Amino acid sequence: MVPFIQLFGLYVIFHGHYSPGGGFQGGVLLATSIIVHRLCMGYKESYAKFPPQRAYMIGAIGMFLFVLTALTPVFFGGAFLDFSFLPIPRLEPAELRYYGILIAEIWIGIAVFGSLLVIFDKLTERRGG
Amino acid sequence: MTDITIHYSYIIIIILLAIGLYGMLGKRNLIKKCIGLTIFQTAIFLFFIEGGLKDGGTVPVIDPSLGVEAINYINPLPHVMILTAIVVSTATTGVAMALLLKIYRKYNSLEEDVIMERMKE
Amino acid sequence: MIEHLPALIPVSLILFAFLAGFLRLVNPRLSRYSAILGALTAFVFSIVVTIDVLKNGSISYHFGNWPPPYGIEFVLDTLTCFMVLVITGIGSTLLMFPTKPGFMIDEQQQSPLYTLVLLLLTGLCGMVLSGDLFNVYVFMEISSLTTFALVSLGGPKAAVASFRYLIMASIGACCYLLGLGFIFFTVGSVNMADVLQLLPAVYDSPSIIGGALLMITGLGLKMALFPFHTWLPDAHSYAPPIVAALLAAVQIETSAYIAIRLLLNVFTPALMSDLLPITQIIGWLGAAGIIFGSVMAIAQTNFKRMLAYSTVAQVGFVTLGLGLANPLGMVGGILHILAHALMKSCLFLVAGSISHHSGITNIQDFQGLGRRMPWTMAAFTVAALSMIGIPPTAGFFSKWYLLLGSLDNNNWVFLVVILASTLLNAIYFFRLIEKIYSPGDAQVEAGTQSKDLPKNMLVPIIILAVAILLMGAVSVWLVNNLLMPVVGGL
Amino acid sequence: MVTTSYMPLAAILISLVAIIFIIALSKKPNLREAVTILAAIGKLAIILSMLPAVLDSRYPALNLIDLAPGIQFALKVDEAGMIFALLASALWLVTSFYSIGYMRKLDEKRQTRFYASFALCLSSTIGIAFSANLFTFYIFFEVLTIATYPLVTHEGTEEALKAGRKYLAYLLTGGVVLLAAIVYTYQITGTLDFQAGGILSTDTLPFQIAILFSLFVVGFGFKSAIMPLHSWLPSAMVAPTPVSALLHAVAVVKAGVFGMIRAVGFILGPETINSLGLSGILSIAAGITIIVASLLAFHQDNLKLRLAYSTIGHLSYIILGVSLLSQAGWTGGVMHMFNHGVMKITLFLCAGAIFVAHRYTNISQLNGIGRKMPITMAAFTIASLGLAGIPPIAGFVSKFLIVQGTMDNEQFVYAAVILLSGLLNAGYFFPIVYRAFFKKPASGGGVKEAPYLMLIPIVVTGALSLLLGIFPNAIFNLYDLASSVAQLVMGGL
Repeated sequence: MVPFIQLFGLYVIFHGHYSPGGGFQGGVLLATSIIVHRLCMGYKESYAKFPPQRAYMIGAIGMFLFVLTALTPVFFGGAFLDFSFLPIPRLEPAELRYYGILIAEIWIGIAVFGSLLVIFDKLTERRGG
Repeated sequence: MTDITIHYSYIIIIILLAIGLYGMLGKRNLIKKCIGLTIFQTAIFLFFIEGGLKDGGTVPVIDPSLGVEAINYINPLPHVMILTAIVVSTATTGVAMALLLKIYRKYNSLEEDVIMERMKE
Repeated sequence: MIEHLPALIPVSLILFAFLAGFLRLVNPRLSRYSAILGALTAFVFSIVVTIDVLKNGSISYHFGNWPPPYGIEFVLDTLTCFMVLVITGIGSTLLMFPTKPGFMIDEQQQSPLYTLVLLLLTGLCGMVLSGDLFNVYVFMEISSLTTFALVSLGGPKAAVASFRYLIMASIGACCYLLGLGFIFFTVGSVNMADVLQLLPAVYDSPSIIGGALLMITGLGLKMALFPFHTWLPDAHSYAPPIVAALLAAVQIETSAYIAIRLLLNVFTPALMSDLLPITQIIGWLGAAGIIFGSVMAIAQTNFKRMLAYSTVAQVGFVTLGLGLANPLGMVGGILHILAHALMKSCLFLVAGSISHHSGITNIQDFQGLGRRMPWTMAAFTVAALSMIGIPPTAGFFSKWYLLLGSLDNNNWVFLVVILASTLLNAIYFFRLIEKIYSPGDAQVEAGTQSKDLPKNMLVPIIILAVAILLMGAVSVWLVNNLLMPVVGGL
Repeated sequence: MVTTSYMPLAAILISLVAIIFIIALSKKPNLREAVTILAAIGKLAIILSMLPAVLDSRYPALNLIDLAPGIQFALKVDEAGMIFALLASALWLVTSFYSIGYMRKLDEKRQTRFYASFALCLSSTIGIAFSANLFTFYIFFEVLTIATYPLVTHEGTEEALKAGRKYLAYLLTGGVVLLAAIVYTYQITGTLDFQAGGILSTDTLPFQIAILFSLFVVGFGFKSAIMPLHSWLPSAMVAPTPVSALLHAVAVVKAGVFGMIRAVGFILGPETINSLGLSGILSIAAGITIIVASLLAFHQDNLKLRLAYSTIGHLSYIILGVSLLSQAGWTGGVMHMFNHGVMKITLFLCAGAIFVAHRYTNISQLNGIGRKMPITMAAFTIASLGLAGIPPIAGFVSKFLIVQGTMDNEQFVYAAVILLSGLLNAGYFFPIVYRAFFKKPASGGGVKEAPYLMLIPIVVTGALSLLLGIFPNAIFNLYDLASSVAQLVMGGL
């Protein structure tokens, strides 16, 4: 059941612009897929498949890359989130914006996925601490 | 009183706000305070969504049949704002939960007055 | 590259926040330096932007090139530059204060302190820069979330205080959002400049007044204005010193700045005062806050709680300036933000170093500290004098403008309140100075030769103390170029 | 006519620089003392160098930076400022010699802090003398209050701390009231610069002038110890003698009176005050203070307390002279500021010498002290005669002028007050002199004077008060300065 949720999550991320959804919702769906996996499979096996440490990494990298992609147009003269100045040559501005936002959405999705998972793991930690 | 029915949604929002506020301030248990907070926030989101409604408008995604005039689409802007507000409220609840965890580990109780005495020593 | 600077200030902070986060896993020392570097780059950026704004007027920076009413917009006029300079400047000085983990915060493993601090600075810069009301809300939430986490670093007691702070601040933020909703649905746009034009046409409708009131109360909660200040003393006294300094100096003031920005740009005072005397109410609340805060501060025995209560009083000053709603009063209020930021951060750092150095937090046993920690106590005296408002220091100048402002309004009560607060501050600060420099018991005399703080703890404190002294001369330049053009229009 | 020169700034900075050296050399006492003396000589030299310029009214002035829109941190040396500066710097030189002897003899602890705050007080006093507008005046005024605090609480005993607390409470409230006055003047007139004859334009409403006048009088009243606001002065006597000598006879208290002169003469202006008859109130207050203070001085057994009350009395002399709004009254008042400073400091120095040599503090113990300390008691007698207004000594000159001032305006009541107080002064000083010379000393032993370092200053001040009595225009040609101040201010009337 888990892979299906993940697939649906990815679909939501990719078709965010003109259908309801987008980076944030997609990320939440992905996170829920892992959480569902955690709940039903128990911790030992689920941690093996998807250790919390990796979730933390994914969250951080996702956010970092999002900021970087948003920054790239700045180096090429555009405004902060203005993807029409992306370096890909042959596409005109409108399409460029489309792809730019798509890339940004992906990174947001991953970032949200990672961070929500971290929240869940932190709350359910076993050891005292 | 006639137009009370039109504004029924406002009344619900006000009730929710009252519940949320009471939950946050009235209740002793910290978890109940968090629940009160979330109710309060959702009430506000409802207000925003309700504000953007137009009777007869469809989902704000352009489909060729309906053409482009704004009249038959509901106003998308509040929805977008609420999207961010939801992100914020989840983050706040996340932080609140982490705090509660820490308090619970130290004072192993979530009743505010119990914690207060334990804090005294 | 220059015209992108407004966006780069918060973004550079975010980048360095992540950098500090990664480096923390590698080696703690590196993460501290990267944090300081981050804050300093932001500071340099803000200086460049200020020069740019001074030369050719205010910049408005559209995100993603969408024109204002739709896209998010950063508006930078001279007042914003003043605030950004204050935030990044104070932030970088405070970051220099070394908090070796486990040294002031009882966190066993590495505490993500630096990432959180940088994120807080991002939130604050965003709040100040953004010209869009909803954007202010988003950045406000970012900064308050990081504040909850930072306050809770100070151990279990701080966690309880931070939770109470969370509840109050979230109510505040939601009120702000609700008020925003009211305004948005009547006016149709959220951008500040837009709302300014659209408002007069429709300003007598109840929803506008309701919206404005809600937004002001929301901000009041955030900046611990008099009736809503209950969370402040616990939050500030349990938090670790560098956090308390940062909170008191910058976080509180930014929400006060947003209230000023609202009054100035969105609901012009003329509209406010005749419909619903919001400015008068705020002014009176501020005055009450001053008296209440100072009196409570006198009653405290714990040093940090005393400082927390005096913060409540100082916020009262800023709101008083706001309540006067005339150019001089406003300038006084804003100048007080800078003065208070300098003074309070220096005092909190001194408090932190005392509690670390000799474990004293209670005022009674401040005996003869002057002998043991001469330099720290010298800085403390400078900051204390400036809090009281003795001329050469910064505190005096903001009081000077506030006094002039209140006289322009022939508001004698405010005048008396400000003067009375000078005396009240004098009482609870001289009580300390007297103890510090009096020899008292012989043990202090003979026992300890003056081993002062390690170098890297002293540097930020001294910088702040010197800044307090210098601010007097600089204040005129600040007022004429940065504040007057914006505030003058009232 | 104003000439820009950096002299006034140099006069202020010289002692600030000295502070740094004093702190640096805290381990080596002799070097540290040398620095204080050098700074004192330097300051006196700078001020004297400006004297000729001021005499033919070429005032050296200097605008440093502007502190607020329309207000600069400006210095200007005029006659009144010159008199006060001369007084403060000359007596600082004398007292620094004296305090070296005093401190060494009683081996007080924390001497570095003592000298550093002493130098800071002096630089702020000179600052007060030379400030060109009320804003700069207020800055130095507050710095003076803060700088004198460590001196008052030098002993560190509980009693000293209580005195310090009282001292601060009074003077800070005074400062706050003064700030209200300054802000109000700025709001009414838009400028704070001192101009002889006052800056209040004629169209200011009478009630505004009344409020302003009362704020100024109360604000300065604290510092110049007018009757109801005086009680911090006697309690501050707990400080070591050099402190009470210089500060409470010269610097702090005179700053208050100097402020009063500035306010009455240069801000409110004689015409406006006279038009509302306010000067009457001020002179009544001064008259009452003179009488009551002299009466209180009668039954003070402690020598320093008696001197403190006599200081309160004599300060009101100056205020009375100023409030008479007549040419002679002003000259007398301003001159009395100088003469009283010189005479009172001699008395304080003698009191300190007696304390150092024999540990006597109360008058009852002074039987036959004249035989033991002939030189000190001789100077004491000269100074007390002067204070009582006996001809050959300085006090007489200024008292005579003030009486003449009262005659000009036909206020005979005040003439009677001054003459009566002359008698009262005699009343509480002569018993001491009589007891010193004509009573048999309780314990035997030959002549036992205070150390030389303390004796020379006493002799110098005694001689100075005598000299000024005979030719008032002697070294500092005091008379010309005072009369030109009076001429300037009272020009209109």
